[in-house]
Amino acid sequence: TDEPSDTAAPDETATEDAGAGGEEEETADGEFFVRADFDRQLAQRDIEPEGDPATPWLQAIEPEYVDTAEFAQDGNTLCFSNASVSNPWRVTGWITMQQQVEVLQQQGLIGEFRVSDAADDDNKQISDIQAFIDAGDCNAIIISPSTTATLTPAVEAACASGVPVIVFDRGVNTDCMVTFIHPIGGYAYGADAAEFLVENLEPGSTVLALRILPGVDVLENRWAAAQEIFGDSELEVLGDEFTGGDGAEIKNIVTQYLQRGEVDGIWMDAGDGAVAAIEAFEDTGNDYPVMAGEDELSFMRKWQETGMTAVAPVYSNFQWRTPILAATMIWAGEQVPSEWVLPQDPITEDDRDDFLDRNADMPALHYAKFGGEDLPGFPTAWQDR
Amino acid sequence: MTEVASPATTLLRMSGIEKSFLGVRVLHGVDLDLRAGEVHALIGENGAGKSTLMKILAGVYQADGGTVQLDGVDVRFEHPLLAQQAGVSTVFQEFNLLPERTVAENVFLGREPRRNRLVDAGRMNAETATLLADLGLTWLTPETRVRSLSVAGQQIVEIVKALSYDARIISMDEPTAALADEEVELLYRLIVRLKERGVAILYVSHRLKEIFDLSDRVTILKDGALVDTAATAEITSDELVRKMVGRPISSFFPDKLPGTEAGDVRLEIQGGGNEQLDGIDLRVRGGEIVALAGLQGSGRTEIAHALFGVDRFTRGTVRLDGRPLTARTPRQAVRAGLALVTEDRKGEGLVLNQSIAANARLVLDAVLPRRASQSTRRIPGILSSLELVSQGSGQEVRFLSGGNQQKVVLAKWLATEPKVIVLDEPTRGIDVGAKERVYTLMRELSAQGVAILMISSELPEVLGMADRIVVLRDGRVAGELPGGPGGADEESVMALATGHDVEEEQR
Amino acid sequence: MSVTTQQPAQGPAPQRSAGARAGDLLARVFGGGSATVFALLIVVFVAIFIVNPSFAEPPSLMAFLKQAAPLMILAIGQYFVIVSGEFDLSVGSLVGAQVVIAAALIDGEDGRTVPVILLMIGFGILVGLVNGLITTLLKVQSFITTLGMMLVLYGAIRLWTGGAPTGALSEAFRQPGRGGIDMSVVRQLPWALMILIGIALIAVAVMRSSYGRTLIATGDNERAAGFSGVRVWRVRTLAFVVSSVLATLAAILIGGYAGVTAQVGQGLEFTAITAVVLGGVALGGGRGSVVAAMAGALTLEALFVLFNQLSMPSTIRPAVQGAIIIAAVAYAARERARPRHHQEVPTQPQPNHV
Amino acid sequence: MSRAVAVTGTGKAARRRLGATELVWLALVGVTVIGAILVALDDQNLFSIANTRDVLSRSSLLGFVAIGQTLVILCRSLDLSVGYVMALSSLIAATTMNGDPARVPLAIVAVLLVSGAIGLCNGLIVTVLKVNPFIATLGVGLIIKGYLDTEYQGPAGDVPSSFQQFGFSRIGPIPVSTLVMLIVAVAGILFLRKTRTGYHMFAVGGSADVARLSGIRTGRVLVTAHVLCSIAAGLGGLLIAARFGTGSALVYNSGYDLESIAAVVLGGTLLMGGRGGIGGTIAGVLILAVLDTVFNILAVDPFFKDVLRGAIIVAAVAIYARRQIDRKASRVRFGGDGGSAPPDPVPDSPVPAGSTGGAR
Ligand SMILES: Nc1ncnc2c1ncn2[C@@H]1O[C@H](COP(=O)(O)OP(=O)(O)OP(=O)(O)O)[C@@H](O)[C@H]1O
Ligand SMILES: Nc1ncnc2c1ncn2[C@@H]1O[C@H](COP(=O)(O)OP(=O)(O)OP(=O)(O)O)[C@@H](O)[C@H]1O
Ligand SMILES: [Mg+2]
Ligand SMILES: [Mg+2]
Repeated sequence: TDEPSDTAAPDETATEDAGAGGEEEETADGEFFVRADFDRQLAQRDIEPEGDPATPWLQAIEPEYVDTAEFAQDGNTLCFSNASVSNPWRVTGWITMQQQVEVLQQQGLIGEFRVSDAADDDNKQISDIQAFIDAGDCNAIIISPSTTATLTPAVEAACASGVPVIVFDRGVNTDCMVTFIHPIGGYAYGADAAEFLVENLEPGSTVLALRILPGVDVLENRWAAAQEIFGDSELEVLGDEFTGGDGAEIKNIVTQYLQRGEVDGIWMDAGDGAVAAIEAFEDTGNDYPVMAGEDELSFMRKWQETGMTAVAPVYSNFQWRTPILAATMIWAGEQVPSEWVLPQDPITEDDRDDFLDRNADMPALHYAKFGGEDLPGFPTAWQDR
Repeated sequence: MTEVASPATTLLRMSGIEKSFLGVRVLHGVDLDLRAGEVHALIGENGAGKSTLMKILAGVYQADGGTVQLDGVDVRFEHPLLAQQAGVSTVFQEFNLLPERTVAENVFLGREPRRNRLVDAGRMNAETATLLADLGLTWLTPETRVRSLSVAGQQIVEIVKALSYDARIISMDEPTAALADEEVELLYRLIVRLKERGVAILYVSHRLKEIFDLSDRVTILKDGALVDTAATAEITSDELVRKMVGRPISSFFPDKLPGTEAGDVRLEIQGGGNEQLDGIDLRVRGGEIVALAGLQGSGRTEIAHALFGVDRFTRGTVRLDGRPLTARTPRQAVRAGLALVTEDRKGEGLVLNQSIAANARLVLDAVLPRRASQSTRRIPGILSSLELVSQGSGQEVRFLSGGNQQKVVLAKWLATEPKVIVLDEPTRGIDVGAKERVYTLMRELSAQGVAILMISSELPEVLGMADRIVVLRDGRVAGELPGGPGGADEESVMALATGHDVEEEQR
Repeated sequence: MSVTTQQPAQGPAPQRSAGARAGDLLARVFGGGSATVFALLIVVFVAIFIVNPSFAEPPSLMAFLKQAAPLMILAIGQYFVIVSGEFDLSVGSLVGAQVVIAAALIDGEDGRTVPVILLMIGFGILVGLVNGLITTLLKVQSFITTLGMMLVLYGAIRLWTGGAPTGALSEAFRQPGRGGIDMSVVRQLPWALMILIGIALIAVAVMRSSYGRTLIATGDNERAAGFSGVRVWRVRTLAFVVSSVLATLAAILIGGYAGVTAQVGQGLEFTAITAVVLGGVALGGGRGSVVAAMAGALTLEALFVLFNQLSMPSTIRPAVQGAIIIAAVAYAARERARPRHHQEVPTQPQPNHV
Repeated sequence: MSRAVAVTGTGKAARRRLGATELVWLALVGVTVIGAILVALDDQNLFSIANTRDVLSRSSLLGFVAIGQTLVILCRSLDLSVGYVMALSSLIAATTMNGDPARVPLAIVAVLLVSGAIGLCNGLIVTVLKVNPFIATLGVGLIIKGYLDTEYQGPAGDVPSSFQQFGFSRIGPIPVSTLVMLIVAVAGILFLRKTRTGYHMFAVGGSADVARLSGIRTGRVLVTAHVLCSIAAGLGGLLIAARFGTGSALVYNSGYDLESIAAVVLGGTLLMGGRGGIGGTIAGVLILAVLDTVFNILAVDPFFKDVLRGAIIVAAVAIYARRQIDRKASRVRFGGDGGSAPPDPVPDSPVPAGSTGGAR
């Protein structure tokens, strides 16, 4: 993967300057804007991660290693409580994870791989975790929490049972787990997108923000960061709309905004349905906007096809491999970072075509930085899922 | 509890009662008074306003004008509960029971006995049992689910429920409409007991015989206005009918039309049987009216249903115009030329929220859609020949009175030009005028060669209209009697129906 | 009054003037609780035009109708089921499933478009048949049948595609939902609109046919319908099939309009039912017109546009939507308490009896 | 066959068969046995302490909601706002407690009041404004959603660990939350069987007209049912707060509205009201929980779970319906069309076509 984009650097300083003043204004109740986290994440984008760039899922930014000797063991039953596989990003990651498990099972490093899926229901996930604890034969529990705050007590209970706990993707409000694996985070994602728009749009241009759902913390972070950055820019935010990630809804909303006036830029908190947004411009005969989508292939292909000005922020899908590898490392008593921050570099026009080539045979709702090219199941496992 | 009042005490006085529904005046200043210990009959044609008056008394509707006095004190019942608390209870024209609940739960609905604020089911059952025993209804148990009772059984529960209120006034809206003579007897006995207790009874019925058997005074309504209140003993049935209808009815059952003669056998059942029926042999010729008589639950309706494909004959054969007929659905029966006017008008006969026109053409639409458009042209003619009173063919059927609803049902079937028509209780709950219209229609159909099978619980009707009477008992043919003048009399029909000598049974 | 002077009120109907009949028709379409929706529709449109006069320009209106077409088609299908006394909660899932099926089977190849569309329609018919037969023959309340179908479709389709849609839609597939005939004034006359008009005309004709009448009769009183020779199971099953087939057509339009996304179709069943009820069609069956159901759908879509044009914060929109729907349905309920014939025909002389 | 039967009807009662509730519990036993066999084939034990606990703890949350839902469905209404009420309640609970154990009682009172008030709104909209409950509660749900989305951008509040015990601690194999749920269920059963209002709920659901003519204030009864239903959902919200340690708006996305209705119907309560009860509902909830646990143990694909659950719910209700037809009471003529359209559309009377003849 490439270096942290140089586009990020200049804006960052601008943000810091005006930050303190804009804070209250921009994020009304401030619940999802923690300046320290925002600043840290923006800074992390420029830090060279440790480890081999060829295996970004094993890289780590500013790792603080913890000793795991106490968890070293021969048992190799791995338990995974998944929030859900209800969107393409999670589906892609889940396939990658399974492929990774298969490799390690063949090497004898992992025995049984037990999974429960909570279908996005926090309460169900709490029960799922409880069931793993009660079963008593998990040698490690991986948790991908469906919501940060709500899963905290359950994760604490899992830690208390003495089993090594690995949390990835969304976090929890505790540090009892052995390692918490995640890409840089929502602020960085939202900022990558917002900074690109600020940079590529004339002052005074209009931006429409398309969001999936309210109340999902990772998504709220993305938007909070974007608000922070837009607030310091000369761009006019026309509105922020919830779309449920449904293409038809997105197209309706964008069309309606275009009926009211110009839309010069589109900021999205996730790339689902980005193509529908672009088509709204085509169908109403408007010029393409400057657009921030995601490394989802349908968007990237459309981007390439139309040659529009765009960026694909990335919420690194390859993170789904890391917890599996971390579990085997912990069983082996190897050190792991207590907070394992994975790199999260947006795809720009420069490396877009490269990623598209590498994923040429992949389906539309696949993620370019899924990081499974070296796994034996590649490419068929991701193609005919 | 109730103080035994002297017969002269006026318990209730309704005066100048006015009621309009959506701008249509249905009661014009009606006066009515009830004395303790009397049975006061309320009669009038369909739509005359009897039920409306009764519902005002029951607190279901509020009068637009006029006063109600109970014991000389003005009262106004804003809710049925208040009427009940004042000692006025009502058996409504429509069934008012919960099929999924037990007899006791239904009887005490709304005022379940409590102990320590909790419902005392034991006491409720015990009190119901006492009540039932008091009335000699020992075969009914309080814990029985109402759903499992026959129609008559349900009606009895209704009456028991009304009695259980310790009411001083009980109004009954056509309580016998669903009852056969035997059960009517039972009701008579109940009413006599109530009278003895000093209860005032307001009694609505279309059966003149009951009026004369039971009532002390009679109030006649016509088109929502009071015509007269008279002592029953001082009025003849002719007078009554004239006041009610506004004209004399010379002969209640019309004569056969000239040229009516029995033709070939159109409908024939041989050895028909199923779970409820056995060995049914029945023949109806074109131009003939055959009546099926019998007690409640003797299987009359079951025969109609089996013929019509609602249920089935599992044994025996059915022929229509000589061709075997095995209707597995009503649709097949209709196609073969059969029509069934069901006994339950609202539940089985009409789609109440639809217009008169939509109801009248429903069978055509459902079964003969290809013929529908041309056949529907006849419908206006049929409706007007039935003298339907309505506000236009677009009127929703639920706003019609019972008699007019029945006419719509008849029109629906006549539009299909049936070869055989089965009429199950065709005059149940309709007034004399409408009844006469139905009888005339039957004669007209006979004259056209239609075979008519009539099921009826009203013996005069059976005797007056039928050419032959087939009496059922326990799902079998108990015997056949000739109808018409000089034919069977009520006693002989009852004897066959019950399997007893009637005189013996009654006295 | 004697029999001879009796004027059966049936008489007037056939001789009524054309004007009276037109009034009758209007009353039938707009009356009976449906008037509310047309009034609301007008209010919402006027509000939109005031807020944003450019919305009244033909191209904008065409774009709006293109957006609204799928929901209106769904509402027509849902109307058939609701008026027969049932519910169809499976249409949202079915729309989602059909789009996913289309993408997976077409996989971007134009040549497969027609066969796949035929297959989808076949699948729609199958789903409708299963819904209908389980409801009518096995006597499972349709709320539960279609709730089960919703779960089954949701799960099965994701099981098949591994959780997220695969493949891609062809250009040809996308035409009906996205394209149209280019024209001067309106810029583009959308295919979707023409399809909608076609379906609406057919639906109105069907509701006036024998089938439509028996359908409403079944919804009103299935027992009486059965005694009148209506094959209740068949009539209802057909209604479910209509609903599923129209959901399939809506899926073709939605897929065409916006392409494949994982969330497509979600929650559409509730929107469609709301639309139908907003149109004054009674849940429970036997009442309401298909035109009013479509108007309900159009009103909902217009309401969404109005919210947007007013720049109402998007989080608060559900609240406003909920309040408006409750108010409209409550208002219509009051209207319905008045029987419509009293509005049609001025009070006649007191009904006479024989 | 005999006419004694026709008049008295007692014969029918004598050969009364298994009640609906017993049947549901039998179904639960059946599902459990089949589940246990499948689990045993996988070399595990469904009845192990861990798995039993799992079943029980999975049943508590849905249990609360379904108990309330039973009451409204018995009254021939339904409540699609329960998910939103739960979400709102969890937030009110967590933000009121705000980490302070002393504020727990206050929070509980606040939740009960607010959820009760929402139930009151639901009930009044249905009874006074005469809006079909489907639309009324969907609308109220949307209004709450609007409030939640605007007011909360994510989990909020902090539940003190003492109250979290409600969500996590156990007495023997029984989670406290399940125990509380069962206590509420028993209270509900007593309420239905022992109080007048409970009796009247059956009446209102069986026929609102009959109930009114019997002097029951039907509006009040229906409103009571809605209030109790929302309060039960509020209890569910409290449990959520205890389990999450915070309040969460997103609970409304978890589909508890439809799932609770499914559980109630699975529990043998007639969707059109008038018959059923909480006992059956609890069995319905347990069936769903057992399925969940079994699917989890067998690592069934989450999407296949949906397929199976959909199919099982429909199959179960088809079996109940089968019995309904057998018990066909052919010509009972209940109630006129009093003009008050039944809120729930599903007609009960058997179709007089085709199969009915053979069913006798
Ligand atoms: N709820 C109502 N809304 C509108 N009109 C009504 C209503 N109830 C009764 N009517 C009308 O009021 C008139 C009187 O009806 P009512 O039921 O009192 O007659 P009835 O004497 O009991 O007739 P029947 O012998 O058929 O039972 C009829 O014309 C009827 O159509
Ligand atoms: N409501 C009912 N529930 C169950 N069985 C019934 C019911 N009504 C009638 N039956 C049964 O059907 C059989 C035939 O009754 P059927 O109704 O055909 O007789 P009927 O003479 O027509 O009486 P009715 O006057 O009630 O119509 C009887 O044996 C009776 O047990
Ligand atoms: Mg009457
Ligand atoms: Mg009969």
